[in-house]
Order: sequence, then structure tokens, then C-alpha cells
Amino acid sequence: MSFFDTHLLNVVIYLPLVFAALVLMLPASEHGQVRTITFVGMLLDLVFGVWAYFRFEPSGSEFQMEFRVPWFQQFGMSYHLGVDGLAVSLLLLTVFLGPLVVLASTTYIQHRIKEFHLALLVLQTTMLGALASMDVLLFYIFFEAMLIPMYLMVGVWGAEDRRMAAVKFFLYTLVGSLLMLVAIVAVYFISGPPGTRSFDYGQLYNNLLAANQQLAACANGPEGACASLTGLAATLHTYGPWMFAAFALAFAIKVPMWPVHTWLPDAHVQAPVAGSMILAGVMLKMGTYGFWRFAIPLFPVAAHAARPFLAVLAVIGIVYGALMCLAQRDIKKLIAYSSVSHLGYCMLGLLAVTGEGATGSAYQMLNHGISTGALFLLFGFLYERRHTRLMSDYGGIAKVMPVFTAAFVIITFSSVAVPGTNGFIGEFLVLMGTFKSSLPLGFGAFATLGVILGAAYMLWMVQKVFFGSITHRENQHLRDMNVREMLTTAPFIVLVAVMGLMPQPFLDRIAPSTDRYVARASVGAPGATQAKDDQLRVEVMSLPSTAAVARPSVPAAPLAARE
Amino acid sequence: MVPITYYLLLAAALFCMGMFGVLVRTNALVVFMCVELMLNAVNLTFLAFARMHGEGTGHVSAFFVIAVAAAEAAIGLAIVIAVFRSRGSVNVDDIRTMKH
Amino acid sequence: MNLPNITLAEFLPMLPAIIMVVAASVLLLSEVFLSATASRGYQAVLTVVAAVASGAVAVGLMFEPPREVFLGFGVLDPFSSFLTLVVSVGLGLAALSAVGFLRRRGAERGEFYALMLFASAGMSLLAMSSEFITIFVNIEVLSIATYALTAYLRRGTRPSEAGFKYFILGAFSSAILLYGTALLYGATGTTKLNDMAGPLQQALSTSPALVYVGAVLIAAGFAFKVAAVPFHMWTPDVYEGAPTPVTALMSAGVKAAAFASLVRVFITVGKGMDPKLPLMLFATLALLTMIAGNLMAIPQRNVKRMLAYSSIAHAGYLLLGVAALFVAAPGEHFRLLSASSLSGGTPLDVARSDALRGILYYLLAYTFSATGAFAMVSALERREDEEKGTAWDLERFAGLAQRRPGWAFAMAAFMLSLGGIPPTVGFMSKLLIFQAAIDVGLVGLTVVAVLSSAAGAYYYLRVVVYMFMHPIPEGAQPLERNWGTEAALVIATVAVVLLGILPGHVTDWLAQAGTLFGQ
Amino acid sequence: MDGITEFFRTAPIPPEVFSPSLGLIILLPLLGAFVCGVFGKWLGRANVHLVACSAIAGAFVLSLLAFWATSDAAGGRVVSMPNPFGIERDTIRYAIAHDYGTWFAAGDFRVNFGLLVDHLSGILLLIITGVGFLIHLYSTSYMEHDDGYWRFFAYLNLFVAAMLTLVMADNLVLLFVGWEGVGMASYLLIGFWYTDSAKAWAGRKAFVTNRIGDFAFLIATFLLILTVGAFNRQADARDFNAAGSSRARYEQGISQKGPVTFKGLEKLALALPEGTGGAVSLATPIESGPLSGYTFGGVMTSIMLLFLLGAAGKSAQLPLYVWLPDAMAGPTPVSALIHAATMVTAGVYLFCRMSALLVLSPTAMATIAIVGALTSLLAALIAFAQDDIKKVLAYSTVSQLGIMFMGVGMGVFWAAEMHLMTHAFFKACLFLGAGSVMHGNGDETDIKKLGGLWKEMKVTHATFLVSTLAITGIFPIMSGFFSKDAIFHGVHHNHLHGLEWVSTFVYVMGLLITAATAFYMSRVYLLTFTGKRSPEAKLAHAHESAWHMTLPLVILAFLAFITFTYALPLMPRTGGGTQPVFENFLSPVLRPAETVARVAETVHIDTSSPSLGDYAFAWMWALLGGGAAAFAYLKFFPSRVGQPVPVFARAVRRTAQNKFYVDELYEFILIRPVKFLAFILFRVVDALVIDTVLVRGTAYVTEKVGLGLRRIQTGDAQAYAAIMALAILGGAVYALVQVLS
Repeated sequence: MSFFDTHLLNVVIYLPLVFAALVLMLPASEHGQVRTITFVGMLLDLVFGVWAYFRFEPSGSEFQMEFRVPWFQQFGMSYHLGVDGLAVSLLLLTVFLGPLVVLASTTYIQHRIKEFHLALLVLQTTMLGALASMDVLLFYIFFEAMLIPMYLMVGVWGAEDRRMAAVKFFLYTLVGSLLMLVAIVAVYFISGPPGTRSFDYGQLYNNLLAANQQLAACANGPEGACASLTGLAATLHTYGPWMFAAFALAFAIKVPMWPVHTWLPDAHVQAPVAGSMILAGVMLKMGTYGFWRFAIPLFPVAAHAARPFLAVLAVIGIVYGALMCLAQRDIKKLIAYSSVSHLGYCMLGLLAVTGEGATGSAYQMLNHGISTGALFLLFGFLYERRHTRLMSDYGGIAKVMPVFTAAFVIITFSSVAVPGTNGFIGEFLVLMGTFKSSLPLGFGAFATLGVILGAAYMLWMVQKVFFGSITHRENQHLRDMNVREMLTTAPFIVLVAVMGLMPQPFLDRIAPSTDRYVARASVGAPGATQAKDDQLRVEVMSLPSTAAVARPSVPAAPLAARE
Repeated sequence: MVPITYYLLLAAALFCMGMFGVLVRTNALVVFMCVELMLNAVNLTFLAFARMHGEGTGHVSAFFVIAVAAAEAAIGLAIVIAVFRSRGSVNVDDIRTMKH
Repeated sequence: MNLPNITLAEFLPMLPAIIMVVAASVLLLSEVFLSATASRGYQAVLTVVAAVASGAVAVGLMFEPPREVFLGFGVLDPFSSFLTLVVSVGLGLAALSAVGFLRRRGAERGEFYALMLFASAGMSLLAMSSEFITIFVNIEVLSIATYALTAYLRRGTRPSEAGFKYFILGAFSSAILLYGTALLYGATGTTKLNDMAGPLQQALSTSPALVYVGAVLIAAGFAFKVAAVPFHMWTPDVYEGAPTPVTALMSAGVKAAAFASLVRVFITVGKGMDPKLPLMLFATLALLTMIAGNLMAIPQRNVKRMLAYSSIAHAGYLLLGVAALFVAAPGEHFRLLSASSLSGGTPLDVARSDALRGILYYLLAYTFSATGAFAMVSALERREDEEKGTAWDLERFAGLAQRRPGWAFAMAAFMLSLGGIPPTVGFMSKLLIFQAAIDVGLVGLTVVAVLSSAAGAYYYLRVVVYMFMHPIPEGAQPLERNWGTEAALVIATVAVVLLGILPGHVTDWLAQAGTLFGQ
Repeated sequence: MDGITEFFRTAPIPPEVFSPSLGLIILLPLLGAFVCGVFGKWLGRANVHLVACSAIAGAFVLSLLAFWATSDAAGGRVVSMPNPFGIERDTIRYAIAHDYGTWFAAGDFRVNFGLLVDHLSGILLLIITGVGFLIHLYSTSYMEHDDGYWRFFAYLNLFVAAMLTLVMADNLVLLFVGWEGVGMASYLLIGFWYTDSAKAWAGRKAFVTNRIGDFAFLIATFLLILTVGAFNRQADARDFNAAGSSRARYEQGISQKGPVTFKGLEKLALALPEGTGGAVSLATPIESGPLSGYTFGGVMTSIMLLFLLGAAGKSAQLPLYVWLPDAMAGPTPVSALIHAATMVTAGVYLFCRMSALLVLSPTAMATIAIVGALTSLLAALIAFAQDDIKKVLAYSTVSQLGIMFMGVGMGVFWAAEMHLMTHAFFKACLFLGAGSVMHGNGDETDIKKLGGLWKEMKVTHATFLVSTLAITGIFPIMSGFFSKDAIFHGVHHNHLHGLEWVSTFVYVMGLLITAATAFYMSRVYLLTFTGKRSPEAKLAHAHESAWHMTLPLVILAFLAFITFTYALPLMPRTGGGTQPVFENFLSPVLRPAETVARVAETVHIDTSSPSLGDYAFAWMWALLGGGAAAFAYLKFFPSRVGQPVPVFARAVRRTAQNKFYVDELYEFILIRPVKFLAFILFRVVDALVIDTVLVRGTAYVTEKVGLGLRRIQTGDAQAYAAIMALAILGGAVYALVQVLS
């Protein structure tokens, strides 16, 4: 039982924080050192993250590398970490982006460098923490804390409208997640009599499971069959939809789904390259991840009821986002809206509740992180050179920046899901899952429209920026990518190819969580072949100490009360 | 002998007068006096009830209230003086530079 | 007639207050022998020492068995001891931030600290008192001291105006409180809370009007002290006019003590009377306070005033906790505040002690965050600007992150904590309150609270925006540092972050402190 | 003699040994692409040429071996392998395959890297690599002055790799990889000279138009997957028997190879017809799943129609043909390889590959035939009036593809496939000839400004002439004549069940097309090569191209001539009679389709071979067209130079020249509206309604309310007190009400 058997996740999560402390000690004038230390930290974190990824045993138990100690117990919380297939994959994505983000910012960020890297490291920790949290409140804490560094990143190092964008981003997200907080506490209370309650994901889910099954049984039964419910099932019947709504809203804003997406373009456009990369790469996934892990499994019946509605929103997101891109003049805005479209695929795959769909959705999360991350990265390079985001200010620069163009076009193909790139696998699986699902065929058909529009807007942008003759004199002497920039871009391109040609190793890790997700989500579906309990129940380690479950503190012995 | 209710009503009336005074009078000192009036109305109530229950707490309370009122008077007058020093008037309507 | 024999042990519970009073007297006396120019650095130190000492004693007392003291005029229970702790924390931090503040104005006098100490003594005693006259006297002790402190700076119109408003309205409200007391006394024939329960039962049948009106008047009296809408009107003006350290003390200590007394009184008085009344009373107050406080703070550019409004808003969240105390049985239905039977059957006493716990933790959290924030304000304001009214403008904070990163970080921590963003103590405390409220089923109110706090985040963030995202205004004078202020900032920041991440021990105490004598 | 046959019937490398290295055929060009693309700049021109050409050459050799292996019958034992979807005895003959394992699998779906070479794909392998090699060779000289040579060869290799993937894939998804891969490569190659934004736009147009097709392709694939699932649920033993399979084997096959493997789909097709009995037939409604309610037949029809749309995108048929003419913006070798010989024929290949499924749905077939016919005629008419030599050839390509579609649509798969091959030869030759002409005339493409080249560019002229004769069929002993005629003969005599009129209609169209083709091709030839050199010519004297360019021309011309032999009925037909070589050659691949057609009685396939009379009749039409052209351009127009052209003639000509304004039509009814919609949505819905009104609106209202509330704070202590008093009053009243009630 070595140190890493128990603490690997802790190491991965808090390593950036340790390095943040180191950076804090450096004098602010030592730019080089600050950057180096941060980079080294991220690199180390990548190493450990990869290790964790390979330690994860697809055929093993659902949650692995668990770590749990008592923390704030009177309140039903415990410090509980653990990752399943999806979480570990997203974790890999996060640590993968880390060092590249640092490299990407070396020339982009020119003032207040120390603060920037501090924010970067803290942000990394919060994101990793959110992914690995097995305690709902712990997740919430990381989920919220994540906002602060990102808010600063957008607001301090952003473009001209940064303050507006930062505040908008913060409040937009806050409103949703606060309502979710209420729902979390509420579900904690209904989850059982005092003594059996806990904010721990496993326990919470298992407490609700039986009731959910009853509820599903009656909800798909005759009209008014649910009136006879009692106890937890009855409470879920009345309040479940509301709680689900609260969860769904919080995560839908994060995804972002139409129509609560308008914070995204502003945030993306204003954020510095690092901000955009992380925002697109990891943060948006928190929304889909939340749906996958919390919103849908905890309230399968309500989720199933809301499914068509959400699916419609997702499809609207796909097509609408793509159409938005066609109307943009601003490259970053275009990429931002393309995110709306891509995340629409993720949501659709989730809501299809089929093995293919869910897998595709999970894979699409990774793809989007890579392709859109890379797009923002590359555009960042361009922005450093020209300081304009308007397509009309470019044109024909392929002549002067051939290598850059090649990289950009490759990523573009990945983003429009040309077979052989990673994008295709995800999109194909999602669409097939949608067709296979119980959703009407129209959903799939409309979603597939995105395939056309995607090509239309991305190539349009490439055309306007890179092809044709050079229209602006400023562009005539643009310098092509230097070694550092190539090194930053190369990993993305490699991954695009690798994940496109050999997706199976990645899919293998996602598969077990997919099956469980589908099983848990289809608890609410009518006539769905109900999986066995061992598929449904969440098996997690219990607290080492006996006081695993939170007992509300009962007042000390009856006092010298007179009456 | 006079029934207890009368005392109470009188006290209530005094209290309301005091209250009203606080709300309408413009001279800071008068306002202040109105507060004192309220306190004394309370005293009266205490005493009346003490009489009704026939035990001493009410009386004690009255004494305490008087003492406290004295203290308040001291600090209050000091403040009023300070106000007068700073703006040369004790008109309540003038004392409103800080608003919104 | 035989005098009650009071042993020395009876004084033990008062020890914190006694320490403060002694320190105050020492300061006053020493002041007599000092020349106008003598250095007065020791005064702040002495005050802080007294605060620490009393705080330590309070912690010790927290584990004493709950009991009556002084023939039932007061009680010693973890609840009161914890509040004493909170008060001494507030006192200490306020005193620390006062050092530089007074020095910059050349207004260092022993009286200032003495008055602070007296006020704090009053607060700590108020938390303990369980008899109406005692309560009244203590309220007056702390009020009179704060009246004086408010008007302490004699230059300029603002201090005297603030003092006047505070004094008139304070006296007005305490008269009302007193009248309520008198009515209750009339109804029950006693002023001791612990004796009241029995007589109250009959009184409710014989002369209910007295009881109810009395209760309402008392509630109004307290509502004034805790600055609950619509009894809050004085707050912004007074907070703005008072010397910033005093504002800190008021926002932290006075509020805490008042809440303590409020809870103690209504737990007893509320017993037996139709539970709907206190619930309705406090729920309505909470609702108004949360909404109005936050909304009015939004347009403020004057940070000090903004913090005043924010303190009103926080009173609202605390009142939410108080309202949770009075949900007699889950299942009552009101329109907005739907007390529905969400609760999976938490025993009511458990729920209640959870609520108390929440209130206490919230008070502690708020004390740290608010005093810290005010310390920051006091460090940035300059006397010259006061008449222009720009002394507390947001512009003061512009570019602070570049000028003093440490300060900016601290202020950001306070703001986030006040906004209730994890991982700060503000989040944890809000969580406890919301938890208590939801447990008894005040879901509707909680949602309102949550949304209003989202609105609140906006104005807290604006300060952060100015500190981090605005350039340094040209012609900005250098910010002189001061050990007191910086000490206050460090302590408060550490507390805010640590209590946010590891609420462990404090909540262990709270498990105790949630018990109220005779509850 | 026997020795020779024996030699040809024994593959140098035995199939089982060779099959694992099938992947190399794709890998070599891919490697070439990588090397040229990444290191090309440093390698230098010569090395790039070497790498690129040798990669293709290697692929060609391997394809040759693979092809050989598919016909291996050493010691009378025909090469064969077990059919994963069939019963144990069921084998696939004349084919070699290798499965490189899972590509990706999720849920109960999987896709394998499965490669399959049978006679159908074998032929295409040879065409792609062979013609591909010739064109690479040609390009080494054609692109000698271009700095982007390394990109060019990288793209070209990439294209070949993708195309090979397309034809060798043994399942739809892998085929789709090639399908989109060639689209991507063609996008890059059309926009090769990206500095001219018109060319780059043409590339984008091609890609997006193709994407419209792919959209349909994807949906069709998904529906097919659903159908397979439904079939699997509902079929009973008799169905599986009819397909020569068993439930166990079939499911095993699906779980091992995935649901969209062509062999599996064949089994599905074999099981579906009514004639087979069993629980599932075309008329059976699907019970459960998303498709529940529809019949298998109906679903199959819609799937095939969707595939038609997909194929129309790739093979430039109505309504998606518009991209091909613009695609001529690319370098000429590209037009020859991609937009004539290989990529554009992918649609035809797809339908031959899935012929068994196609024949299940007469409706779909009829649609395909009619679409083909209409496209073909339309393109031919447009070609009349084009003056750009490449444009003419482009439209002629569209037209020829239309002919192939007619063949596919009417069930003459072998003839369509054969025409695909011959067309690859003569059209490639024509394009390369055109390229050579341009090369020798300072990139002049306007045939009006050429002329009289027969003296200056002898080789080019000769080969061009041969190919022209081949495509037009004016001189009947030519591959083009035979393959085309084979199609028309089949079209004439095959009958779609319930849609008999189609064959007549399509046949008549075909005759017109023959004449039209003869006309415009002769026109091009005459104007370019005969007569006097045009005064507007860029160069006074054209020069013949280097051997790199002429050698491919010669070879292709020869092939264009010789391959007519394949159409001769020399082979014995099973059950008496003779059949054309090519039909016999493809029969192992197409047999399932014939079986299905026979059992399901959807298509009546006629196997008679055309008589001399038929040939004469077809020839007459060609002569007609050619004669008209000759008359017009040798006699008529030269005689009346200078005289005003009648108005109606000019109008007609202008319309034809502007391609009947189809592009403008699309622009108007499709592209503009979408762009407008996007703009409106962005400005109104996104910016105004959601962001401004809802989001900012909320913030605005909140702030305003705050401002309002703040007015209450008048600063007047007495007002404060008054409000407190009122509040207390209210509280007291409430309390009293509580008491009284």
C-alpha cells in the first residue's frame, strides 16, 4: 500500500497548488522563473495525470483511486475523491491542456505575469478537484471556486470589453449554480431520515434509488397511479422535477445550451488565449459532466420527462450555433458559437440514453476540448501578431504563414469531423445513438444538418482568413510559427490523428461508465429493460471512521429546564 | 379607588403623544424631550402593573429606567451640542446631509 | 428580609465583561496622566489584549454546564459564551484597525478604546441576560457607548449628524422595546424569562392582546438594533458617518449581541403562543431585509455605504435562520414562504439547534468578513475627502492589486466571503443557514435568499473589478502602511479562508453552542 | 495455351499469404503523402517526384498482385474464404480479405478496419493506382514550374490513399472514411492555387456540396443500421436459410464485424424478398424501435434514395452536380485523376457494391436511372456552348456519369462498371490531352483561341483523337462505344417491376445523349486541332510536351482503344449461351443482386447480348451527332463569319453558356435564404431578444429598482422614525387580528 495507492488523486489535484505557492514566493519581476516553475508544475501534473489514467482499470470497479476522510461531518460531508471512466478521461484532458496553456501564454501575457500564472495554477486545481469529487457539496465548492480564477483571467488579461464579459460570466453562472445549491441541500434532506443522510454521491444516489424505481413504475403506469405513493417516492414525485430543474439549469448554463448561452461568446471573445482554451477545453465540460453524473442519475424520472424538451434545446443549439457562426465577422466569436454547436452534440448524445450516444457524447467532450482548444490556441498566435479579430483584416495569409495554415486547416478538419480525425468518431456515435434512441427520427435528422453547416462556416472562415491574395499590407510580413509555437501545436495535431485512428483505447475507459450511465438514466424510461441493481447501485468506499454518516448534533443532555 | 385600566390608558396616551412628538417636532431638543416622555409613559405602565400584581419588580424597573434615561440625557445633550457646534442650528430638518 | 448570597463563583460567567470593563477603566485613568503629545500606542495594545483575554475566557466558559446565574437575571450557556467570543473578535479587529485610523486623524485618545470596551462589555452581558430589565440596561450600555463613539470625531458635520440620528432613533426604539417589556410584565407579572413560561400560558388565555402587542413591540425594538427592514433606515447614514472602526464594531458586535438577545427572548416568549405569529413576523422581516438590502446596495458607489447596506442584507439571512427557529411543525403553508414537509422527519429540536448553530456560525463569519472589509476601508480613506464625500468612492480601490497586492487579495477574500462564494467562510455559513431553513421547509424563502445573494454578488464583485481590473488613478497618494491595520487584515483573511476550508473545530464547538439554556 | 492460362490462374503470391498485406496498398501512398507533405520542402523537387511516384508505383504493383490473387485458381481450387455471415459451407469466391481488428466499438455497434478485394474493387484498384501512376508521372512535368510541388504531390498521394480506402473497405463506415477523404483531398487540390480566391471558393463549394451528399449518406447509414437491428429481432429461421445463413452465424458476424459490413447487408438483401417466405419480407412492418410502423421495403427505398443523394453529391448528378465544372479550377492532372477517372465514379461504385440491396427497390432504381438520364442530357446540352476546353470535358464527365447511373439504375451493373473503367481511360486521356494543349499554348483554355494544333502537337493530337472517337463512338471499334452501348442495350431490355415505361424513356434519352456527346466532343476536337491556328492564340507556335506527359497519353489512348474487347460476348454463360467477358468477370460480385432480382421479381434482367443491328442503330446516332458537328464547324459557321447571328440563336447560346442559370437559382433559393436567416437570428434573436432584453434587461431592472428604493433614504431622521412607527402599527394590527380570529 504505497503512498500513491491512496493519494494519487490528491497529488494530481494539489500539485498545481503547491507550485502556486512556489510561484508566490518568487519576486514578481522574475518573469522567466515564474513561467518556468509554472510550466514544470503543469508538466509534473501531466505526468501524474497520465499515470492515473493508466492506473485506471476499465474492467475494475466503477470508481477507482478513491480517497475518503471525514470533513465537516456534522454536516453530512466528507472529503471524498474518486474517478470513473469519464472523470479520468476529462482529468487527462485537463492535465494535458495545462502545460500547453502555459506555453501558449509565454508571449501573449505581457503584464502582471506572476498573478496570471498563479490564477492558472489555482484554476487547474479547482477544475481537477471538481472532476474528482465524489461528495456533491465538495463538487459544488470546486465548481464555484473555479469561477474566481477564470473571472480574474478574463477580467484582467482580457480584451477591450473584459470587465463586462467577466462579470457577466460570473453572475450568469452563479445564478444557476446557487439554485442548484438549494436543490442539493433539499435532496440531502429528503434522501432519508436523520442518520442515513449524506452528501456523498454514492450514498445519496443509493438512498434515492429505490424510490426512483417505484416512481418510475407508477409514472409509466396509468393516470394518477402516483397519487398512492408514500414517503420518499411521494416527495420525489412532487419535488423531483423542481430539483432536477435546478440542477439542469445550473449545468445547462455551464454547457451552455440554447438559450442560456449568451455569456459564452462574450467570455470567449474577451478572454486571453489561455482563458479561451481552458474555458472551451475543460470548463464547458463541467456542464455535460454534471448532467451525466448528477442531474440525470439522481432524478431519472424527472429527467426522462424533460428529455424531449432538453433534446429539442440541444438540437436547436446544434443548428442555431452553426447558423450563428455564419453570421459572424469576428473569428473568436465564430469559434465560440461553434462550441455551442459542438456541445449541442454532447448533450444530444447524453439525452439519447443509448450506449452509442453516451459514448459518443463523452468522446465528443474530449474532441471538443482538443479541437476547439487548438483553434483558440492557433488564433491566439495570430492575434498576437495582428491584434485584430475581424476576418476582414486577414486574407491570403497562407502565403506568408504556410505552416500555421497547415496546422489550422488540419484542426479545422477535425472540428468539422472529417473521418480519420477524432471529431468524426464522436459525432458519428452521437448521431447514431440519437437515431437508435427512442427519440423521434427528426432529432437525428436535424442534428445531422450540423454536418453540412459545420463545413460551411469553418471552411468559409478558413477561406476568408487564409486564402485569396493578401489584401492588407500589414499582413505581408507576418512571421510564420516559431519553434515554441510549433511545439505547442504539435501535441494537438498528434492527438487529432491518434484519437481519430485508434479511438478504442480511449473508448475502453469510457465504456464502463457509459453502461452504468445508460442503466441509471433509463431507470426513468418506460419499458426500459431495467438493469440489475449491481449495475445501478454506486459502490464507494465508506468512511474509515465509524461516523461516516452525518448525525445532526443532538442537543446535550436535557437542561435544567423548569417546565 | 381608580381602576388600573385608567393608568394604562393614560400611559398609552402619553406614549403615543411622545411618539407623535418625535415624528413631527423640528427642534432637536423637543424631539429629545418627547423621547423622555415615552420613557416616562413606560414607567407609568410599569408602576401600574406593579401595583396590579402587587410585587416590586415594576418599581425596580422604573428606577432603572430613570437612571438609564439620565444617562441618555447626558449623552444626548452632548450630541445635540455637537450638532449645534457643527451647523449652528438644532433644527432636525437641517440634519440630513447624508442620504440615499 | 434576607439578602441573596452571591458567591464569587457567580461572577465567573461575567469574567469576559469584567476584563473589558477593567481594561476600559485603566485606559480612562491612564489618560488622565498623559500629556496631549504622549505616545498612545499602548492603548490599542491593551484593548487587543483585553479582547484576546476575554475571548479566551469565553472559549473556556463554552464548556461549562449551562446554568442560571445571578438568581436568573442571567444564564451561562455555550450560546452566550460563543457570542462573547464573537464580540471579542469584533472588538479586537476593530481596535487594531483603529490604530492607524486615529493616528492619521491625530485623534488618539484613551476614551475611544474605553468606549469600545464598554460597548463590548455591554454586548457580552446582553448575550447572557435573561431578564427584561437587565436586557434593557445592557442594550442601553452598549447603545450609549456607541452613540458616543459615533460622534467621537468632532470635526466635520457627518459624525455629529450620524450620532444624532443614531441617538434619536435608538432612544426611540429602546423606548418602544421597553414599552413592550412593560406590557409583557403586565401580562405575566414577571420580567425573568425563565419564570415567564408558566404565567405566559394563562396570560395567553386571559389577556392575549397584551402579550401579542408586547411581543410585536419587543420585536420592533430588536429589529432596530439588528437593522432589519423597515427598521434599517438609520443604518446607512450612521455607518457612513461613524468612524470606520466604530462602524466595524457596530456591524459585528452590536448585531451579534442583538441577535443573541432576540433569539433568547423569543424562544421563551414564543413558547405557547401561536407559532404562526413569530414565524410570520421574522419571515416577513427576513424577506424584506434580504431583498431591500441587496437591491439598495447595488447602485452604491460609496463602498462604506455599500457595506452598510450589505450588512442589512446579511441581517436578512440571519433573520431567515431565526425564522427557521419558529417553524413549530413542518407542513404549515404560506404563499411565498412555503414551509412544506420536505424534511425527512428531522426532530424539531435537532432542526432548531441546527438553526441556532447556523446563526452563530454566520455571526462569526460575518464578523470576520465585515470587520476585515471595514479595516480595509479605513486604511484607504483620507480625512480630506470626507466633506467631498469621495473618501469611500470605488475609485479609491482602483488598481489596488498593483499598489498593494496583499491588501487587494485580502479585500477580495472578504468580498467573496460576503458574497458567499466558496471556498470562503461566507459560503459555509450561508450553507448552514440555508440548510437549517430548508430542513424546516422554508424553501420559498431560501430561494429568495439565494437569488438575492446572487444579486449581491454583483456589487461585491464590482469592488474586485476596481481593485484588479482598473488602472491606478494618476495622482494617487502613496498608501501608508500601519501595523494595526495589517495585523487586522492578516488575521481576518486567514480566518476567512481557513474557516471556509476547514470549518472543523469551530463547528464542533457549534455542536455545543447550538444549545440554549431552557430551550 | 494451357500453360498461359495456368500461369494467369496461379497468383505469384498465394492469397492467404498476401491478404494480410492488403493494408500496404493504402499505407504506401499515405506514407508518400506524409513524407512529401512534411519534409517535401527540404527534400527538393526530384526527391519528391521520386517518393510520390514510387509510392504509387508500389501501390500499383501490390494492387496487381492483389488482383491476381483474387483470380487465383491454382490447381483448380478457386480462391475462396468463409463468409462470416453465412453458414459454414457458405464461402466468398474470387475475393481476398483481411480484417485488421476493431476501429471503434460502442454499445452494440462496432466498426472494423476490414479490407476486401474482389473483382469489383480489384478493377478499381488497378484503375486508381495505374491511372494514378500515369498522372503522377504526367504531373512531374506539368507542375515543373510550380513552387508548391511538394504540397501538390502530398495531396495527390493523400487522395490516392483515400480512394483506395474507399474501394477496399468492407463496410460502409470505412468506405465513408474514403468517401470523405477523397472529398477532403479534392478540396485541397481544387484550391491548390489558393492565392486566386475564385479557385479557393471553388474548393469550398465542392466540399460543402459534397457534405450535403454526405449528410444523406450518414442518415442512410444510420437507417440501415436500424434496419439490420430490426431484421435481427424479427427474422426467423426460414429467412436466415433463404440468405444461406443462420441466426447464430449472422449475429456472430454482426458482433464480430459490425452491422454495416457489405457481406452482412447482402445476407439481409437475400432474406428480404417475398419469395423466400419467412417472417420478414419487404412488406413486413417493423415492430419495435424508432422505425416501428414502416415496412422493410419502404425503409429500404428511402435508404436507397438517400444514398442516391449521397452519390449525387460525390458523382456530380442532379441536383448536386454544380461543383464539378467549378472544380476545373484545380491543376489539370487533378481534373484528370479526381474529377474524371476515380473520385467522381465513387457513386457508381457504391451502388454496384450494394447492388443486392438496390435491386430490392424498383422505385429507387427508377429514380436513379431518371436522375442519371436527366443529368446526362442537361450536361451534354450545357457542353454544347462551353468554350473552355476543360469546362466542356467537365460537363462531358457529368454526362458520362449520368450514363453510368442510368446503367446502375436499370440493373446493368456490369456495364456501368465497365463504362466506369473505359471512361476512366479515355476521359483521363482527354483531360491530360487538354492539359498538354494548355501546357503547349501558354495555359490557353479557350478553344476559340486554339486550332490547327494537329501539326504542332502530333502525339497529343493523335491520342486526343482516339479518345474522342472512344467517347463518341463515331468509330465503333472503341471501348467507349461498346461500354456505352452495353448500358443502353441493358437499359432497353431490362424492366423494373411496375415501372416498365422507365426503360423506354431512359433508352430514348440515351440515344439523344449519344448524339449530343458526339456533337460537342467533335466540336471540341475540330476547333482545337483542325482548321487554322486562331489569330488570338497566345503563342504563335505551340510546342509538344515532354515525354513525361506524352507517354501517359499514349498508354491511356491505347487502353481506351483496347478495352472494347471486354464487351465481346466470348465467355460461356452458365446455362448456355455466351456472355460478355466483363459481365462474366464481375458475376461473382453481382450474383447476389441477380438472385435477389430474380426472387423478388423487382427487376427483370435481360441477358441477351446486342445484335449487329442494335450496334448499327446506336452507331447511326453517334454519326448523326458527329456529322452535325462536322457540318456546323467545318462548313456552316466558317462560311458565315461576319454575318449577324439571329437573336434567338444568341439567346439560346447565352443561356446554355450560363449553364441554364442553375447556380444562380441555387444561390437565390438556397444560399441567400440561409445566410439571411442566420443574420436575422443573430441580430434579432441572439443579440436583441436573448442577450439584450432578457439577460441585460434583468440586470437593468434590478439596478433601477435599487435606485428607486434608495430614494426612500431621505436622510430625515423623523421620516425614518415614522416608517418604523407605521411598521410597528402594522405588526400590532396583524397580531391583534391573529388574536381576535
